[in-house]
Amino acid sequence: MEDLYREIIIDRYKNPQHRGHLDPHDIQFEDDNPLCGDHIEVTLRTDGDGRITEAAFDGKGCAISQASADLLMESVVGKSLEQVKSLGRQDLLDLLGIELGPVRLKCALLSLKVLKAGVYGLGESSDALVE
Amino acid sequence: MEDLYREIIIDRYKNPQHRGHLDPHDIQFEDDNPLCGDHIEVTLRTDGDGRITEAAFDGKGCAISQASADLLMESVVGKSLEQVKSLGRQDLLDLLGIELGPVRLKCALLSLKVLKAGVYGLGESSDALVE
Amino acid sequence: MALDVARLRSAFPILVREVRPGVPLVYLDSTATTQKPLSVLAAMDEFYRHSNANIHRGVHTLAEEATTLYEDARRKVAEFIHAPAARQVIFTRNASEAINLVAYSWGRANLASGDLVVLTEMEHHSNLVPWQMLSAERGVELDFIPVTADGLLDLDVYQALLTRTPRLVAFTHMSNVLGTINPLADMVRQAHAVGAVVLVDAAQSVPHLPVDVQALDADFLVFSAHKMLGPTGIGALYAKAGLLEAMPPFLGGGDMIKTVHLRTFVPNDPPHKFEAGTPAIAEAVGFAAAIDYLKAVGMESVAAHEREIVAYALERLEEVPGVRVFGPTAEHKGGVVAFTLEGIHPHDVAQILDRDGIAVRAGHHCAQPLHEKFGILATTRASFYLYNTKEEVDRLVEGIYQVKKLFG
Amino acid sequence: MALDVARLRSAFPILVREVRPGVPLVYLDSTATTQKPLSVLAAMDEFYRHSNANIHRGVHTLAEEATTLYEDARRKVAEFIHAPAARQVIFTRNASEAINLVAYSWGRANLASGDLVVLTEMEHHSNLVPWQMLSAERGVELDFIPVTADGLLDLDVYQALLTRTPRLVAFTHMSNVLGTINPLADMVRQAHAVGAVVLVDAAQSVPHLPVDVQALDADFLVFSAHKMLGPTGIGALYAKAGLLEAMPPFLGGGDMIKTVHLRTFVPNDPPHKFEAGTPAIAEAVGFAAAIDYLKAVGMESVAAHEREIVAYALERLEEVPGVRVFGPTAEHKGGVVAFTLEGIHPHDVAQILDRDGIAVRAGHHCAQPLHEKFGILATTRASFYLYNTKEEVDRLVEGIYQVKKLFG
Ligand SMILES: Cc1ncc(COP(=O)(O)O)c(C=O)c1O
Ligand SMILES: Cc1ncc(COP(=O)(O)O)c(C=O)c1O
Repeated sequence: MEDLYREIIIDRYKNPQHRGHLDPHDIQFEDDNPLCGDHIEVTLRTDGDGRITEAAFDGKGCAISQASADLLMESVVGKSLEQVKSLGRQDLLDLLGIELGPVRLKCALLSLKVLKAGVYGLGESSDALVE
Repeated sequence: MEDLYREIIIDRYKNPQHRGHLDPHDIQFEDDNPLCGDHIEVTLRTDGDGRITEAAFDGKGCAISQASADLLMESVVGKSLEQVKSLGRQDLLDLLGIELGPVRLKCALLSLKVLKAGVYGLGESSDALVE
Repeated sequence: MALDVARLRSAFPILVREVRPGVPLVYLDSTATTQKPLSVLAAMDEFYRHSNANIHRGVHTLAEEATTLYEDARRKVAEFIHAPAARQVIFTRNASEAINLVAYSWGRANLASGDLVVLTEMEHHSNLVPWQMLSAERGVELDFIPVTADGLLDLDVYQALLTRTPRLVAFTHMSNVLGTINPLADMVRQAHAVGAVVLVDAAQSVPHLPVDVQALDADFLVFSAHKMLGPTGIGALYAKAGLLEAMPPFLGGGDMIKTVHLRTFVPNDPPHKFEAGTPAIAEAVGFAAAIDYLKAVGMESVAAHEREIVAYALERLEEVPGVRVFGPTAEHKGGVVAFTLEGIHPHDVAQILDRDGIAVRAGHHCAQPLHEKFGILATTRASFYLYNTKEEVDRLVEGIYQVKKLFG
Repeated sequence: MALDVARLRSAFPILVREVRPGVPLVYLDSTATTQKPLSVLAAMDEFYRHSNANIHRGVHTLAEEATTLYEDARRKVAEFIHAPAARQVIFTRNASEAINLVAYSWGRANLASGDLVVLTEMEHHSNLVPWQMLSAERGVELDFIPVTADGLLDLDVYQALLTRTPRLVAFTHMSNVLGTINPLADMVRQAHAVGAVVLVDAAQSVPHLPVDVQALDADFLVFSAHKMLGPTGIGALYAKAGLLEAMPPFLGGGDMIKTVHLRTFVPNDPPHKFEAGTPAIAEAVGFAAAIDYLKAVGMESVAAHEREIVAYALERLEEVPGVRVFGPTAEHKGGVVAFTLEGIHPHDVAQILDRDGIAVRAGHHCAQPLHEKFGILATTRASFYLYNTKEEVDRLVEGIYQVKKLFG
C-alpha cells in the first residue's frame, strides 16, 4: 500500500509517453469502467508478422488506470499479438510494481481488458479476459 | 413452566365438563388455529337480560386449547354478554393458572377468540379480540 | 471416520445450556435451524471488530477487506457444492428467497399460460407457494409427484408427468418431515431428457450430505446458511451460468447495476445482477466459517453419523406403543424422525418434552399438504445433526414414556 | 446535550484499529455503513450462545425465547419511528428490498399503464431501479423533481408535477450525496392532497434524525439496520395498516401463510404475510440493541452532534483551494460532504487518503443520475456519525493537502 502511488505512477499519469490516437491503425478498441467512468481507447499498428510496432492509448480516469495504460502500451511494442493474448493480470501488476485491492484492480486492468478485446477482435470486452 | 400441565388441564382435557353442542342455541361461532389445526365451536344460550345460562364447546386440538375452552365455558355461565366482551387474555390465563409462551398462547386463546367473535356477532374472528 | 461428538460439542456453547436449572438442553430441532460453533460466531464478531465496511465500491482498506471477505465467502460456498465458478452463487436471505428469485425472474420470463411445472407432495411451503403465486398470475399449471404410503416419491407417476413435457421440475433433495432422500441424479436426468429445467430444494441436503451440483446436473439449487451451522439472514442460489446470464434482474437497486440514468439502467453481470443493495456481509463471513467447519469435519462423516443416529432412533421409537413414525426406512432417510403418539396432540408431546429440556418441533413443519396426504394435521419431529448423540435419543424416548404416563 | 464522544468511541472496537502499523483509522464512511457498538455485537453473540432457534412455530423453550426476542425487536423498531403498531413493521434484508417489496406488491396491484410515479433526481439507485423495472413492465410513467444548483429539490416543479395527479410519490428524506434534508412533512401533505401515496426512503434519516412516521404521515417508509449501528442483513419497511392489509404477498414460503394446500394458499396477516422463510433472527436482535443504544444517546443529540461536525467540515474544506463541495448549506444538510478536488480523480483522492488511514468513499455513491446532473462522474464523500470528531475533520483536511502535494 505504501507503494501505491509510486513515483512512476504519478509521473506516468502526469507525463504519459504513449497517449494518443494512431491514425491509421490496424487494431482499435475502447471501453469504460462503469463503476467510475474511466475510459480507455487503444490503437495499435502491426507489421506483416503480427508484431506490434506502435501502441497508443487515449482516455480519462484515475491515475492508476491512466498510468497502467501508458506502461502497458510501452510494454507491448515489439510483442506479437499471440504474446499479448497470453498477458494476464499479474503481468500488469508487475509493470505497476504495486499491490491493489479489488476495486482499484479494475481500474488497473481496464487497459489490459481493452487491449485484449481488440487483439481478439471481440465485439465487447469482458472481465474474463483478465482473470 | 413446571405448572404447564397442571393436573387441572390434563383432567379437563380428559374429562371435559362443558363439551357438546347446544341445540337450540342463541349464539354460535367456530374457528380454527391454522398453525396446528385446533378447532373450537362455541354455542351459548342466553336469557332475556342477555345473561348466559348455558355454554358448551366442541372441537379438537391439544390439551391446552381444549382445557381452556372447558374452563372458559364454565366461567361464563351466569355472566352477561357485556361482561364477556370485556374478557381479556389475562382472564383466561388466570383460569388456567399457568404461563405460556407465544405459540401455546394461541392455543389457549382460541376459545376466547371464538367466544368473543360469537358474542360480538362478527363474521370472522381476529387476534385483535384477545390482545 | 466416526465423529468425536463429545469433543465437537464443546465448540457449541448453547449445547451446555440448561433449559432451566438442572435441566440440560437436548436439541433435536436442527431441521428447523442448527446451532452455531464458536468459530462461526468468532468470524462474524471479528469481522465487525476489524473489517466492517460496505463492499464493492469502496477503495479504503476496510472496504477492500470486507469486499475480499465477502467474495471469498462466495468462493467457499461455490466450492462446497462443487459449482464451476463462484459467480454462479447468488447470496439471498434464505432458501425461500432463492426459490422466489427463480420464480419471479426465470419463471416470469420463461413460463406462460398452460406451461406445466411439476412439484412433489412432499415439498416445503417455500417450494409450493412461489409456484402457486406464479400459477395464479400466469396460468402456469401445477402437478405433483405423489408420495407413497412409505414416504417415497411415486416415480411411476413422475414418468407419466414427464410425458406431458413440463417446463420446470422442482423438488426437494431431502424431505424436512419424512427425511426421504430422493433419487435426485436419476430424476434430474429424466427431466432433462424431456427438456425441463430442474430446481433442487437442497435446504436439507447441503447441510447433511455431500452435494455436487455438477454431478447432479442441477439447473438451480437453493439452501440456507442457518441450517448448516451458519448465521440467519443468508442463503444461496446456485444456477447454471447460461441461465443467470439470460435471466432478467429480480430486485433493483444499488450494486445490481452497471449504469443508471433517470429512466433506464443496465444490469450488472451475475452474480451482482441479483444482489440489490447492501448484502448480508457479516453473514457471508459467518457462512464461510460454517463451511470451513463442515469441511474440516467432512461431509461423509456428518452423513454417516446421522445415519447411525437415525437408525438408532427408529429402532428405539418402534418399541414405544402408540408411536407411529412417518417416512421411509433408514436406508432412504436423513436425520429426521416425524411421528405421532396415539391420542396425544403433537403440541402437547412437544411441550411436555420441553419440560425435560428436549427441544423437538410440533406442527405441520411447513409441509401442510404432506400432512393432509397422511390424514393428519401435525406431527412431532425430532431431527439430528453432527452434534447429537445416542444418549439424546434415549432421553427423547424416556421423555415420550413420560408424556404417555401423564396422559395415560 | 453534547455527546461525550471520547467515551462513546470506546464502545466501538473497530475505531481503535490501526489501518496499518502506526496509522489509526479515521472512519468517515458511515453513510455507506456504520460501525457497531459492543452492545450490538454482544446481543447477537448472546442470542446464538443462549437462545438460537427458529421462530413462530416452535413450542420448546429456545423457540419461545427466540420468537419473543424477534417480536420484541419488531416492537422496538416500531416504537423508534413512532409507528402505531408493531405489526406495521416488516423486516426485510435492507432498505433496497423494502422498496422492491412495495414496487412488486403494492405497485403491481395498484399501478397501471400511464399512471404517474414522481421521484427526484437525488434518489439512490435503490429508489430508482425498482420503479424503472415497473415502468418497463407496466408502462407506468416516471417523472422527476429536479435538483437545484445548490442541492435542493425544486419545489415549484414538484407543485407542477402534482397537478398531474401522480399515484405515487417516492423520495428520499436525506440525500446520501448532498446531505440535503428534504422538507418532508410539507411534501407529504401536498402529495396526499392530490391523492398520491407516499414512499419515504429514510435510509439516511432514521439513523441520523428523530423520525416520526405519524407526524410525517408517510404511507411507506424504509431503512436499513446496518446504517444505524445495527448488523447487515436486516432492514425495515413501515407501512400504514390499511395498505399492508390490502397488499398481495410478495415472497411466498414458510411463515407467510395461514394454510397451504397443493394448489392454493391463504396468506397470513401482516407483518407475517410479507416475511417468507426463516427471517434474519439474530440480526433482528442486533437491530433492537442498536436502537437501544441510539435511544440511550438520544436522536436529538446525535443530530446536533452531526450538525456541528458538518458545519465545521464545510468551513475547513472551503479554505482548501480546488475543493468544490456539492449540496446545500449546513442548515439544510445532514452529516455528508461530497466534494471534488480540481484535476484529481476522486478514486485517487480516496486511495491516497487511505494511506493516512482516512476512510472516505469515491464514486457515484449509487446516485449516478445526480452526478450526471452536476456534470461529473464521481465525487469523494466524507460522512459523519455520532462517533466522529472535529479532530478527524482536521485529519481529512490535512490529508487533502497531502493529495494536492503529491499531484501538485
Ligand atoms: C438514501 C439511500 N437509500 C437507499 C439506500 C440503500 O440501502 P441498502 O443498501 O441498505 O439497501 C442507501 C444506502 O446507500 C441510501 O443512502
Ligand atoms: C426442505 C426445505 N425447503 C425450504 C426450507 C426453507 O428454508 P428457509 O426458511 O431457510 O428459507 C426449509 C426449511 O425449513 C426446508 O426444510
